[in-house]
Amino acid sequence: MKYAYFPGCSLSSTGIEYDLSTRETARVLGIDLWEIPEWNCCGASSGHLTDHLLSLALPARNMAIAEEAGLDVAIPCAACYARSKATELAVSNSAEMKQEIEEVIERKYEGKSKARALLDIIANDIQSEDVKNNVQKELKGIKAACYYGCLLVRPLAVGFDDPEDPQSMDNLVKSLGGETVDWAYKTECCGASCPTTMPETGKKMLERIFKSAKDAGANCLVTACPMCLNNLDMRQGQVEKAYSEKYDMPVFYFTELTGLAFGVEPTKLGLNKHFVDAMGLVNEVLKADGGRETA
Amino acid sequence: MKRVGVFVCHCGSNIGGVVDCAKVAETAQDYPGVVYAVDNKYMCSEPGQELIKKAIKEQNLDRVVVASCSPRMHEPTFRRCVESAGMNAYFMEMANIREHCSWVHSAEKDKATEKSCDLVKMAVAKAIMNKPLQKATIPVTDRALVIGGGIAGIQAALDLANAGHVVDVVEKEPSIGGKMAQIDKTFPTLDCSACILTPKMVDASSHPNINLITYSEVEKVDGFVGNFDVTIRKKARSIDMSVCTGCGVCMSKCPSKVDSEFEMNLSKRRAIYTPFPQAIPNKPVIDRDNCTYFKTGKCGICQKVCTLDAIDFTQEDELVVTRYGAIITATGFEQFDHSVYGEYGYGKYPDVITGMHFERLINASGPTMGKIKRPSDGKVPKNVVFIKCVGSRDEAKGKAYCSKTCCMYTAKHATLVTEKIEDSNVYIFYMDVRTGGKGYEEFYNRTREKYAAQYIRGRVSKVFKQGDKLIVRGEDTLLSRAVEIEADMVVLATAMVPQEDASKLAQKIGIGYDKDHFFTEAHPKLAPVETHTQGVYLAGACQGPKDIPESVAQASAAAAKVCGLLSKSEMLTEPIISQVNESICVGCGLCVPICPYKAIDLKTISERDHGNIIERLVADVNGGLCQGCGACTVACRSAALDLKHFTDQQILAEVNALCL
Amino acid sequence: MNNIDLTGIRESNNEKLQEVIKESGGVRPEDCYQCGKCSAGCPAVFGMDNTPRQIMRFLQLSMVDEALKSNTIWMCAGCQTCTVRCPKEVDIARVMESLRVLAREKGYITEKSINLFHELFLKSVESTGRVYEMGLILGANIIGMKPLKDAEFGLPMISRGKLAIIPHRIKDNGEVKRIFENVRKRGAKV
Amino acid sequence: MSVNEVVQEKEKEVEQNWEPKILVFACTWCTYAGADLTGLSRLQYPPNIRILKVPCSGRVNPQFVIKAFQKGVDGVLVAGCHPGDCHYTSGNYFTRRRFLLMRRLMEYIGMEPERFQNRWISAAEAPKFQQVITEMTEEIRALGPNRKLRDDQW
Ligand SMILES: Cc1cc2nc3c(=O)[nH]c(=O)nc-3n(C[C@H](O)[C@H](O)[C@H](O)COP(=O)(O)OP(=O)(O)OC[C@H]3O[C@@H](n4cnc5c(N)ncnc54)[C@H](O)[C@@H]3O)c2cc1C
Ligand SMILES: Cc1cc2nc3c(=O)[nH]c(=O)nc-3n(C[C@H](O)[C@H](O)[C@H](O)COP(=O)(O)OP(=O)(O)OC[C@H]3O[C@@H](n4cnc5c(N)ncnc54)[C@H](O)[C@@H]3O)c2cc1C
Ligand code: SF4
Ligand code: SF4
Ligand code: SF4
Ligand code: SF4
Ligand code: SF4
Ligand code: SF4
Ligand code: SF4
Ligand code: SF4
Repeated sequence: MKYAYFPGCSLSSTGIEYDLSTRETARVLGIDLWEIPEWNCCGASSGHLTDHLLSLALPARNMAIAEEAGLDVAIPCAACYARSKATELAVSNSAEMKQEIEEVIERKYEGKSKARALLDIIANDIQSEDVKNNVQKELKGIKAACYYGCLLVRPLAVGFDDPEDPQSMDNLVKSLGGETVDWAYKTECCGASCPTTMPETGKKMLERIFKSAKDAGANCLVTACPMCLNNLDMRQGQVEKAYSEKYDMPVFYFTELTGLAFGVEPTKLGLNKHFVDAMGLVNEVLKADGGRETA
Repeated sequence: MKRVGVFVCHCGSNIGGVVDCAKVAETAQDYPGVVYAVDNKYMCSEPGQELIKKAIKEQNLDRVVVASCSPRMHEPTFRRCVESAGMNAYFMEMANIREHCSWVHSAEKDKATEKSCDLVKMAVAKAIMNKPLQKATIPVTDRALVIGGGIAGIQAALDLANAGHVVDVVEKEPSIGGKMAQIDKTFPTLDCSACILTPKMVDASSHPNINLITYSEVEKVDGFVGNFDVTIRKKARSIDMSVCTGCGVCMSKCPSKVDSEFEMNLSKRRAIYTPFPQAIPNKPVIDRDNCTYFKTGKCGICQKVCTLDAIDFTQEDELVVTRYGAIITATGFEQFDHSVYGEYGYGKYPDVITGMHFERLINASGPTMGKIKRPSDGKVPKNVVFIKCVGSRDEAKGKAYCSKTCCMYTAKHATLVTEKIEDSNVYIFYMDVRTGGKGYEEFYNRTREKYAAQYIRGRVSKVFKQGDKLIVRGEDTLLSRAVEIEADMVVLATAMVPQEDASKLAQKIGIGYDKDHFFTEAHPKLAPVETHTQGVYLAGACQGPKDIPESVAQASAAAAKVCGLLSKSEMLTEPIISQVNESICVGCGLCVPICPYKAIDLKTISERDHGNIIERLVADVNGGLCQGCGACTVACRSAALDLKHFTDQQILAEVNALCL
Repeated sequence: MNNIDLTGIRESNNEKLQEVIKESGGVRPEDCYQCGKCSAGCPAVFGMDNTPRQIMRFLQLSMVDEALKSNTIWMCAGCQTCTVRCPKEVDIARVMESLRVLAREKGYITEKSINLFHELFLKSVESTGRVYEMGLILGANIIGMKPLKDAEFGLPMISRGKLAIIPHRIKDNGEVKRIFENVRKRGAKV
Repeated sequence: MSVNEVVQEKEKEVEQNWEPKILVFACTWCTYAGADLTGLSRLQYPPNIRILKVPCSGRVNPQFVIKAFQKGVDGVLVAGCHPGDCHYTSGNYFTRRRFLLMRRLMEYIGMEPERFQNRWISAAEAPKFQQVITEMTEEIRALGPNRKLRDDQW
């Protein structure tokens, strides 16, 4: 199984753990990731919020390079995925759009190379049996609130799962031996760049997510998006302060959990890089299995 | 050569004041075939008609053209007139020189006269080509079929039976009663549904003219108005109806329990059951899919306990064919399946229920004995949220139309919550409140004023569980603020949709249905209970969302129409129908889908061809169904179809006459 | 509160409205029946001065300037919840997007900091091919005259190896710059 | 004067007195009734039309129209119930489809497609009937006599 890999800007900085754990997970599962050489930023929400054509053209260059290599593109970041998918669909649905985009990027792109969400590949393409067979440490003690955010499954044409009650990530966590909770904020927006630009609004949006997850009995959140993780992880303390409430809710990338279950060293996955301490829960999981303790 | 007589009418000065009628008559003398032409003050008057009759005899006429007013006015008059002189009625043609000439060209007398001449010439040309046609008679079977035994079907059957006609009611469930049997109280008066429905059910079952054929379905419909041959499948009941007394012992002993459809799965029934205690007929059926005996061959307890030996596991479905003069479809509706609403929990939250669940919850004989308890934990809810227009008025997930009854039944439910639960709060999310009907607006206002229901204008965006509460989030569009309610129970006013198999039934009967699969009426205003298929009528919610008063009114209207049809032993059929020239029909079938009345079928004929018998397909027009529109004639590339009285030849003769 | 004079409002604003409709790919404001489902589900509605439904209402009444001047269009996070749930299949997220584009063109930027963030973001993409997050955070705060906002995260980020101090630059022979140029040639204001 | 000249003279005379002749196929239920109402309301229109009653506009075979043109009619109008109001449910949908094909055919053979028109006129639309007839008469008058098909035939 070989994919062109588009990590996106976040994964080389704020989302470094996502990149690390993605590569580890792919290695175990035998997925060959070929990083698109000299890929450019997809423009994420800023392009999309600013100019329609630009928002399609930026991802198109990356997709074009992948198409030259004859590969579909695996994309971990939900925002990058949504933008790239939108480009793929725009090009395949309209010959006019295809031409305009090709003129703008000065390359050929026919929509043959498909944008694929990494979660979709790992949770849905790979048989859960194959995943289970690679599990070395069952994730006993993980009670995850799987948080899909808004971009991964919306709108319907882009999403690969149900927009109101998606299950891909839940099923994946379950095949790793963890538990998941049924909760209501799975696909509610985390505020995207809102917490940076409009902190008060942003905090309120986050507060509801933490509260709902906690009330549902979760002890951690799992995401597939660096923007979501940053908001949920980095700002959790701020929100706790503002609402005088303790959540203590480590936030994982789903790839960190696969990596962990596949027996990868936690530091190799970047699990020590989180703002809300994740190692406590990680160690509990490892211990529960009678495994070793890591610092 | 035909002998045509032309009669030009002055209509007092109506025509004569503009058109030079004498000149028209004189000109007509020269038209091919015309042997006699006169003008007269009033053709439709006694003397005018006498003039025609006399001329027919004296001039030995075999065609008559009357140039006068519109045929929409006096065609029947002149047809009768020539008929009484022994001529075939269809040998008479009219030229409309009043509405289409003198009245619209009053200032241009010469031109009007010239035009009148042309119109007469066209009519003469057509008349010469006319063929004698006879109105045929077909026998009418004095027996009606009602499909569906809800309130609409019951009402129609009672009206027909009281008028002296024999009626069969086919109901697919083990009992008649329909949705009204499930409803607790009825708006706008809040009288108890059972109190007004069950007497009607009993009347229907005891009426000597009514046969209830329950647990049965229509399999096939052949024939046409007056003579429908209907095949009915009587599903095996596994009970000998002639022996069973309905004592109910079997039902109490049956060990196999399943969800009760009648109780909206809120309680259980047995595998041998009647849907509800007042069922009619009050004799059980065995639900074979859930009976242990039918699944494993073991059990048979019911058979053992039945002292009358009424249980018969060997019964088989029975097909009966009966002839009916008319059919009323009254198959009603179903509730929209709201599990497509992910944002309302995909139908997974037990405390998010539909209006019909709610009816069962407040019904004194329902699963909770009329105490409103929420399904998840049996707690009495304090905050109840109603969401209207679920599935209705929602093009993205449901149906574009308004279901018409839910505004009213939601108001009803709100009053009942407030009456039954002390300190309860009712919130109703609505987009519009539609209360067209006598006493309806007053009812709604009482709900707000006296029962203090909170009406919130907005569509709910999401319902989700938080602990044991359901959080309902919507916008109060009048305040432009998002609002949230912590509800104990949420009731969805789900859309009324036709029965799942409605389109299939429509195809069997040969009636139309709209894109939502409601049956289509012949005309939305002036023929609301008729269908395009003569002899088939509609009643109740199968034609579109309707409440009980409307369903009953429509049922009585349909019954009146059927009475009109069945009151005579024969009916006349219009002879202006399409005909197939079998010798040139190639059996391509292009005409078949064109006919809006499904009057054309292909049939096989045998022919002698050089001494061999060969079989081939040809089109066959059913005279009972054809309405004479002529659409098929144009579709036929072989020109094998023609419309009587408006044949290609006749129309071309008119065209030629105009031009030469 | 002032009265709104609706007389002739359609005629005088028709051109602007057509622009919005064109920019949003042919959305029809009259399809909206003002049910509010979009607004109730919108995660950002708390910070908006008008609900998304009211934006649609402005458009229905051809009050395009009111829509363009509302902070709603800047608060919108583009999450599409509204679009997915709208019973009338109105693509509101797309409407928001196109209103932002038009508002920038017309210089109606009610939420300067949000706009600024997006501008800096794209500037970074244009000059380096990728996003330089450190610069983005600092830049947004400094130019936005809130130098200390979010500063608390700066050091911990760097220490966790999550923020590069020096921007990453791709070797694309100016391809990305040309994408921006080509888009500008087609009338984009970026 | 030669025979030829006589014929030409005669034709000129005919040309000068030429009045458009328009054949109207009207469906019984809507347009024919609408024309009756125009009369009942005494609304005046040019006397150039001749109405031929058919049960439904769907009965009109394009062959009739071609024949009419061949025989020298200058314009043909097919009129029936509004879409959705057809007495026979769907007849006028067929009419509409055939009408489009017919126009294309006419363009193909080089005839002004305006000579053939198709309108929906209900039983209540007397003013519309009046207007349609008045306008069509003027249009055909402006086009002049129909020669194409007629001449082709001779
Ligand atoms: C929650 C709720 C509350 C309501 N409350 C009120 C109220 O208070 N007042 C009021 O006026 N109206 C009320 N209504 C509306 C009322 O239920 C309908 O107007 C009424 O039931 C319509 O009657 P019907 O006979 O047309 O259809 P139905 O009641 O649906 O009866 C149709 C019958 O046909 C049978 N059938 C279906 N298909 C076939 C087939 N193929 N062959 C044989 N039989 C078939 C069905 O089994 C059923 O018995 C309410 C509706 C709902 C959903
Ligand atoms: C502005 C307006 C627009 C409408 N538009 C529509 C529409 O688009 N579609 C629609 O479906 N409906 C429409 N309606 C409703 C429609 O007009 C009525 O449904 C319909 O006319 C009712 O018919 P009727 O025969 O019951 O009553 P009427 O039409 O009122 O007929 C009653 C007749 O009885 C006569 N009469 C009264 N008293 C006596 C007496 N004591 N003795 C003898 N004769 C008497 C009256 O003179 C009259 O001729 C509209 C109504 C209005 C007001
Ligand atoms: S089948 Fe027998 S036991 Fe059952 S109700 Fe009928 S008579 Fe009674
Ligand atoms: S045989 Fe079937 S119906 Fe009879 S008692 Fe047993 S399970 Fe019930
Ligand atoms: S009757 Fe009322 S609740 Fe029902 S669909 Fe119509 S408007 Fe909505
Ligand atoms: S009174 Fe007339 S206008 Fe008012 S709500 Fe009722 S139907 Fe509509
Ligand atoms: S004339 Fe009309 S109704 Fe009769 S068979 Fe032909 S298409 Fe059907
Ligand atoms: S009547 Fe004409 S169209 Fe119909 S099957 Fe025969 S040849 Fe075909
Ligand atoms: S959800 Fe759709 S119809 Fe409802 S207010 Fe929003 S845009 Fe309008
Ligand atoms: S796309 Fe914008 S307006 Fe729509 S729900 Fe998301 S944040 Fe709100």
